[in-house]
Amino acid sequence: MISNEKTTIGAVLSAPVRWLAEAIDIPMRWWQGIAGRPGMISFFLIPNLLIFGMFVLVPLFINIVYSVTGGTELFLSDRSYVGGAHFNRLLECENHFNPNSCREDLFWIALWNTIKFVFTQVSVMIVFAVITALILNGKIRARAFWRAVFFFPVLLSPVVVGLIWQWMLQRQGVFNFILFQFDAQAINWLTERTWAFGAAVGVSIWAHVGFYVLILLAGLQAIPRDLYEAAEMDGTPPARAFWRITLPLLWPNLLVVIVLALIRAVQVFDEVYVLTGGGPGTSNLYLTQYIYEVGFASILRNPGLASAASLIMASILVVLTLAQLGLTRWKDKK
Amino acid sequence: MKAITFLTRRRGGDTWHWTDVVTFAWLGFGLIIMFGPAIWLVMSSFKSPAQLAEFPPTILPYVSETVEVPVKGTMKELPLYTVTTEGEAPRELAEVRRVGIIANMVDPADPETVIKVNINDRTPVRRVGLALENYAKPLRDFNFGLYLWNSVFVTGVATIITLITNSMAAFALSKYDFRGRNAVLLLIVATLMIPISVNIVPLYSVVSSLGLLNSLWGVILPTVATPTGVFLLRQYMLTIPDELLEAARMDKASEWQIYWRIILPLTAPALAVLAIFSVVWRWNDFLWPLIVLSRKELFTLQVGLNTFAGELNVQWHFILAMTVATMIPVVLVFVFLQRYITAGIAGTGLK
Amino acid sequence: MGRIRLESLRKSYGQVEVLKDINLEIEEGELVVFVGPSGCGKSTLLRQISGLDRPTSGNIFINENDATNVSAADRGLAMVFQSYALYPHMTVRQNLAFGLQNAKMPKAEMDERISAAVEMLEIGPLLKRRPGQLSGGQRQRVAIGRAIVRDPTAFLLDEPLSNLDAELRVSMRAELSALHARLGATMIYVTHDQVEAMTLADRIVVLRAGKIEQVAPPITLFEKPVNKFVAGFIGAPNMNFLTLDDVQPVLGNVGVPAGATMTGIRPQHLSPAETGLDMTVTLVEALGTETVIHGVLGSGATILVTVPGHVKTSKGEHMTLNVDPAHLHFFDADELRVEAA
Amino acid sequence: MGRIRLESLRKSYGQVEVLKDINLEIEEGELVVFVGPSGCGKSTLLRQISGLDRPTSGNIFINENDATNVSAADRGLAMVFQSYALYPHMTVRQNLAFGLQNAKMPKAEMDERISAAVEMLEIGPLLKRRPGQLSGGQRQRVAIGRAIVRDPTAFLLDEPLSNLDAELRVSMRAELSALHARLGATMIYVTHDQVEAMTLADRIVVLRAGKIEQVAPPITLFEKPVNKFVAGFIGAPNMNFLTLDDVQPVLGNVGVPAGATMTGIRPQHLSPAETGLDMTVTLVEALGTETVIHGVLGSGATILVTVPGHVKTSKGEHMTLNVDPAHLHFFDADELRVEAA
Amino acid sequence: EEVRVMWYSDGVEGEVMSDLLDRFMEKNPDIDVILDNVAYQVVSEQLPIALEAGNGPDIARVTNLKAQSEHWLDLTPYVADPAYWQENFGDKADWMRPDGSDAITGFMTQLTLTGGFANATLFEQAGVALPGADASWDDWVAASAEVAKSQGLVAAFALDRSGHRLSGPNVSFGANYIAADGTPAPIDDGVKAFVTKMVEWTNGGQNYRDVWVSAAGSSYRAAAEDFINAQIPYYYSGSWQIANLATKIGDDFDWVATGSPCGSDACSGMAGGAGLVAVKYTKQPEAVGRVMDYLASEEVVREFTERTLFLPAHKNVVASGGLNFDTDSDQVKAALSAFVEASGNVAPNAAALPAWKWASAYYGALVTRTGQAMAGELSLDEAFDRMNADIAEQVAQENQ
Ligand SMILES: Nc1ncnc2c1ncn2[C@@H]1O[C@H](COP(=O)(O)OP(=O)(O)OP(=O)(O)O)[C@@H](O)[C@H]1O
Ligand SMILES: Nc1ncnc2c1ncn2[C@@H]1O[C@H](COP(=O)(O)OP(=O)(O)OP(=O)(O)O)[C@@H](O)[C@H]1O
Ligand SMILES: [Mg+2]
Ligand SMILES: [Mg+2]
Repeated sequence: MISNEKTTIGAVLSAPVRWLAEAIDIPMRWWQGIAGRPGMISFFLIPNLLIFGMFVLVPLFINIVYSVTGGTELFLSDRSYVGGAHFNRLLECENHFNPNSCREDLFWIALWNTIKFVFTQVSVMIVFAVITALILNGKIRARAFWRAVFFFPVLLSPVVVGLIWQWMLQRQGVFNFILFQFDAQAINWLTERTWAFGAAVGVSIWAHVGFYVLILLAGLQAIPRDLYEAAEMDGTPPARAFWRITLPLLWPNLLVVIVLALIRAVQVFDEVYVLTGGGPGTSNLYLTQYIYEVGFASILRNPGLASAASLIMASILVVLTLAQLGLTRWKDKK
Repeated sequence: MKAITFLTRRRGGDTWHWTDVVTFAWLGFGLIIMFGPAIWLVMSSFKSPAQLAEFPPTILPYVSETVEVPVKGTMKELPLYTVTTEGEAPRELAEVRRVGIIANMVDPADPETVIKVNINDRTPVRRVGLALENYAKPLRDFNFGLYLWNSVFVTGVATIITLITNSMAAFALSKYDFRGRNAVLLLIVATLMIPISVNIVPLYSVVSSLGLLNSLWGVILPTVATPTGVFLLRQYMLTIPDELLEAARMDKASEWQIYWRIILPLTAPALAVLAIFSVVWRWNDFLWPLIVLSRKELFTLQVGLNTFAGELNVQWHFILAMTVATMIPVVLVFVFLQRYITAGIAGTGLK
Repeated sequence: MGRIRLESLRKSYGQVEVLKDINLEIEEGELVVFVGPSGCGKSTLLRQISGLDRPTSGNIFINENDATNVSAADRGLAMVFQSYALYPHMTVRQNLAFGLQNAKMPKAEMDERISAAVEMLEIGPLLKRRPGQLSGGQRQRVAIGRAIVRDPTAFLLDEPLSNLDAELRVSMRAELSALHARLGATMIYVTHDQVEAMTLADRIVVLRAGKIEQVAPPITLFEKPVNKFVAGFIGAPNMNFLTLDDVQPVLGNVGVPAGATMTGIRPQHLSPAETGLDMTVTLVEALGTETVIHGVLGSGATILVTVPGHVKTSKGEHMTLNVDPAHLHFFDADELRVEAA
Repeated sequence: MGRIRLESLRKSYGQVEVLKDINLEIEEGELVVFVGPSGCGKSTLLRQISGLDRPTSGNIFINENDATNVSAADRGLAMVFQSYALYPHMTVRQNLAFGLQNAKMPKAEMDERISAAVEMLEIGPLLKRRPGQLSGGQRQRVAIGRAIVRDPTAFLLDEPLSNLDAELRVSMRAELSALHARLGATMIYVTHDQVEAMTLADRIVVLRAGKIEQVAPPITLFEKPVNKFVAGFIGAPNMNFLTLDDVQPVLGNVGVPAGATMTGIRPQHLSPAETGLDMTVTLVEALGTETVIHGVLGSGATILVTVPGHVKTSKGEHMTLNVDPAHLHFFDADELRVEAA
Repeated sequence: EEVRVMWYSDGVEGEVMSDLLDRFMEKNPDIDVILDNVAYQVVSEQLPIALEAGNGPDIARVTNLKAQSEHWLDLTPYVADPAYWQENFGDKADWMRPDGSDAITGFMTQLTLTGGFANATLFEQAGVALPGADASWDDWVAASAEVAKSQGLVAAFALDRSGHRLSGPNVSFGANYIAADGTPAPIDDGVKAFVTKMVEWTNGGQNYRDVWVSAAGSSYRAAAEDFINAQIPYYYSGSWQIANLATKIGDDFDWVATGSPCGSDACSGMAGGAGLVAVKYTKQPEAVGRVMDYLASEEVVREFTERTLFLPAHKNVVASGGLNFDTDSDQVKAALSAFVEASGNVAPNAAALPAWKWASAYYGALVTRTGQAMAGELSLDEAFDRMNADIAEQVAQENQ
């Protein structure tokens, strides 16, 4: 429960804000009187949608235009129409399951790598995040400290994350040092395919899980306590209380976590790039790196191709998310 | 030990419930894996460039011990080494110079006699010490105050706008039924999918045509409409009982007041989460400000910090030090805001 | 505001038709009590009137203006929710003040109103607490307080006293009654408590399964229930329903009206006597001031008798009961009331 | 399980001391009712017994074992929450089944238990609904159902019938009573309803402000309340408290015990008579079977009278009341009972 | 007037530059030169976008000079003495202007040359003699392998993961990237020879796997840290590492710059460097001209070179010699002169590359595919095919 002391500090700090909000209420009431509730709906939506439209939708639209035009020019008018050429180039394959048979072999390698990465990373991370959130939500002392512990990596920039873990995983890093203490064979974490993939998954979980833990923590707080009390009276073992009470009631927030985790996993890039550079070989080459290299890093940029690739990637995501949301709706209906 | 008893408390009173074991194991694991690197980071930020490059790395920062020894009449600072040659007790000698694999060393007590030592027989004498220069130099040369202000401005304004616009939109999308609601929602979620890096070029042209290049607003505005925030808040608001809104309507509250007096306070945990995220994101934002801001008086800390990354060389010692320094404000913000992620209360007003 | 008229109001939740063709007129300043079995639609009806829900069909007139589509806030009613719906993040004081602040009431008047309500509800020491820190009854009182501070022209009260102890309930009832008298506000009151219904109501509306069974002043309802349902529902313990055969011994000189197939006798109207119905006692409940005796007649029909004071009898004993024929109710095959000839 | 013993139990929420030194022993199979004013600590006491809360000090023994630190799940009790605490995401059926599934009960037995409970609670048509789609009373019935399907050895019921209509309440009360008899389970029952308390309880515990005032069987409580508070709290309407002077006219041949400063007379024990107290009627409440008459004595003291049936009197009329001296209660200056000589 | 200079730093050159500009502003109070220190990433990734949009600073320090040459300003009308520029910077002017133009767009702030470094102490400890001046790649790898073996090191040598680094040796083995018409030539035997060797060395454990194998695409990876830690006895990188090695190695071991080992045809390294160019979109070209004149003046170039330990690109500064590098380390001085000397060995095919528009495309393909071949994902033949295909796609795209 929020303590009184904090309320007073908050009250002092928020006094001007409150005054402002009260002042806003006067025109708002007037507006509500004229426009009714539908008018208020648009009022609440418009600021966000304006900014959103300007800085998300318009660029998205430009992006679509990019994907069907060629050249390195920035202005749409300078770009020549190439139709589906970029898409053809990306999709041209003898066998879509064998990247080597594709014209853009790297795109397909990246695509399959991404799919593999997403499934591994998202599933492991969500389990990890849920467990951590449950534990942090439990009766533990120094809760703020523990939250900070798990949230800390989120504060780091991807470059630093990559750097730290490179240090730990490199040939003579801490991990091998520990293995050495146990007389075990050193492992080339970053130069052997399986290990490097595991490392990439692990590091990206490390870097992001705090983010999801926090969302889940907030979600857990929204579950009325008395339900747990009822469950306890019903003799519910903790595990079952989790499956039958916590999970269903956490669902709206868990959905946020799943969708965001999915999206971010598909967009995996920075820290893995710093950590492994996409290697060994191409085993950690993911779509965003591919797009980044095509669109930016290579000196002869090809924004059109990058846009086409990103649109393909986005459509995969949209399908995945729609499936997710469909699932929820079905659940809601039930 | 005190700290341990403080940090530990068990579920079943004096007995160990299995959940206690899991909890402790998990927290311990978290402490090492999640937090261990933080310690390394802080320690490393105090290491000299040479020590940073060193294999195998040490946890603590060290500096080499030196002594003042008269060499050919003048006093010189010489590095100290521990020398262990076979059959002799280890001794501390100062190295005058090294030629190939042989080092010419002297006993500081007897600087006249030169002793030749194989370099494999000596190890430097080091003590824990901080390379404060890593911090001092950038803070001195680098317009830290200005960058800090720019960062604070960008972060603060962007966070406030994000919280307000996103919560308003989330309110509309969660508590009203209207036609097109699902379409808007879908659009928002769908646009989450486009990777930022791809949208950057088009976004650049939009911002450029709005004349927002080299303006902090050009950094702020494109980031505040995050679909993430809307989605996060909306899902959280779904868990607030509608009956409270109804009560407020009976109390003659306007829709704005329902938003402001009922929804916002009850969404506090999610708002706190979003505020933390927004602060962390905006504070650490790098790619986008880098593009919009090319004038140093507008640089944010992250952009400024990045100037230590050259083409061929990255000056990690400065980057690490400045990473630690720039992290402090966000850590404080986190510590301040995380307390709002407590005790959800929405349900307790109902029978 | 004041006059409320409901015209063929219907409300369905999906397949479930909860309100079926409700027609009702409530006069300005009247105190109407809704009673009916659990789940019969009382709260739903209240929600339609309040404007929180829109009826599936039918109209609501307030002061002869069609208010069917007017929003809740604009109808200017105050409501006590069955589930309280207190603002969990506000203190008790803030909960009470919220509605007044919305009306931009001057601080002084606000304070005055709040302290009046607080005194009436005996929640003075709780003002700084939040709902989560209150007991059930305290929450309910805050919910009432939130409605009354606003001095609205009409109140909608959904079982406002259900979680209060008898003593408090009596005093609250009196306070509400006084409030009603003072403000002249229309009040619609849902309760399960017979005493509340009988003492407070100008008229009682008896609902069953989404339909109105009878609307009448309390005593009329008690003395002339239009059908077996209302007869059974009003009065505690329930009326005894017996076949004409069962009551033959006491019918003696009463003319059974034509069409009557069943009689109803309230437990309080039966009293031990020399002659009458012969009952075997099955259970004795001593309530202090009165005793409820459960028994069976020879025919196997169960019967309840309430006698004042503490009666010394016990299971298995026999009692002979008589009834004043004036207190006999008759019902026909359709369970409708038939007036005694 | 069965025997429950509370030893100097205390509970504070921060500064607020809610329970103060509670000592109580409950026998196996006993049905104990907790009554007391709103906010006196009934629910809190129940929570301590259930194990959902830990007392600030003191011990709880269950079957002579110290259970103070045993978790709620391990105490094996069933509870009906005042706030219901139904699982909002489960259907009614799932709500009922949840506890049984926890116990890994075979499906057949589970179905059987659920249908028994469903029948008793009359919630058959609601099984597929979620709590959000139920009326207040229906929710409460589901909450009861959730407790009873489990056949626990002890029940904790926090105002389980408060939102039910009179008819249902009577039948539910009978069902609970039957259940108690059948299972022999200990029951702790919180209620505000006098009738419930009187009819159900083996013993009633009267709480005031976190302290136990009296523990006694209902009739004892009614007839020999240990102090003015208990006397006033038990019985509806409240007992009339009058000074000795006020009741002088009816004291006639009764010896006033030494130390007594005040008498108490229940409204039901006053009856119109030729001689006695002279009262001016201020309000008449007709409840159908009985009439409550409010009045003032010459001294200005207010007084309540309950008379059976429908009495024709009205405001301003005078009545003369008498009382059987056996029904007079005496209290001393400390408000403690003084036995009539 | 305000002149904006976008500048990135690998070491101390930002500070030196800032000093020099301060002096300029003292003398020219009417011009306010602002040095915007940025990350290299800004120059490599963000600047191109800005340039495409017609934005940008007035002056920028850039490495990708040729491909973006259409955006550079022709300074000829704005500099005091175009002849001075032609004279001293003329030989590199083609690196930063469109083919066939004779514009003055800027000058090289520094020259770099790829080349090797050997850990002399390790060699000494292993009792292996340092290969001589015209030792071949095979000699160096063999000698280093011996050292590595005797000292228990992880690998014999490392070569930065970069197409630019790979190209010197390629040319040494006879590679020619440029077809007669100036478009990219197909991968030839010279490239194949050295790439094949590299792949073999990688599989054989001589080449340090972690650099090439543990990255994908055209990512850049350097092995300097491993060399600094005496993990590899031989390291092929470039002149820009000198200052870095000097500070980080300190007194831990002796190291020498070796120039480039020889292939079948030559012993060539690759030249390169960063240029300071004026941007066409500036609003005050006169002021820009004055700033550029100042920075390109002989004494400024000399001071800059001495203080940054860079190789100078100013003809007269090179010719007159006598550079007094700002270091007291003999190793550094020796290394610097080794590179100056090696610059004479740059083969013509290598020398042509910095001024060749398609060089980057070629480098990218080389790195990506060689990396894959080393990781065993592609056979050598497949890798060469893919290189050709990649380059062809780039050319096709450009012609769209
Ligand atoms: N979390 C809390 N913090 C502070 N005081 C509390 C808290 N919970 C309950 N109380 C107080 O403790 C007292 C006892 O509460 P409890 O719920 O036991 O009352 P109760 O007897 O059940 O009343 P009711 O009949 O109204 O339900 C009340 O005065 C209440 O305000
Ligand atoms: N959202 C809903 N969906 C389906 N049925 C509903 C919904 N809400 C209420 N009902 C049903 O409508 C009927 C009337 O409910 P209402 O709450 O009006 O009853 P009530 O008369 O207030 O009962 P109580 O005295 O128990 O509070 C009930 O049978 C209930 O189950
Ligand atoms: Mg209801
Ligand atoms: Mg309670």
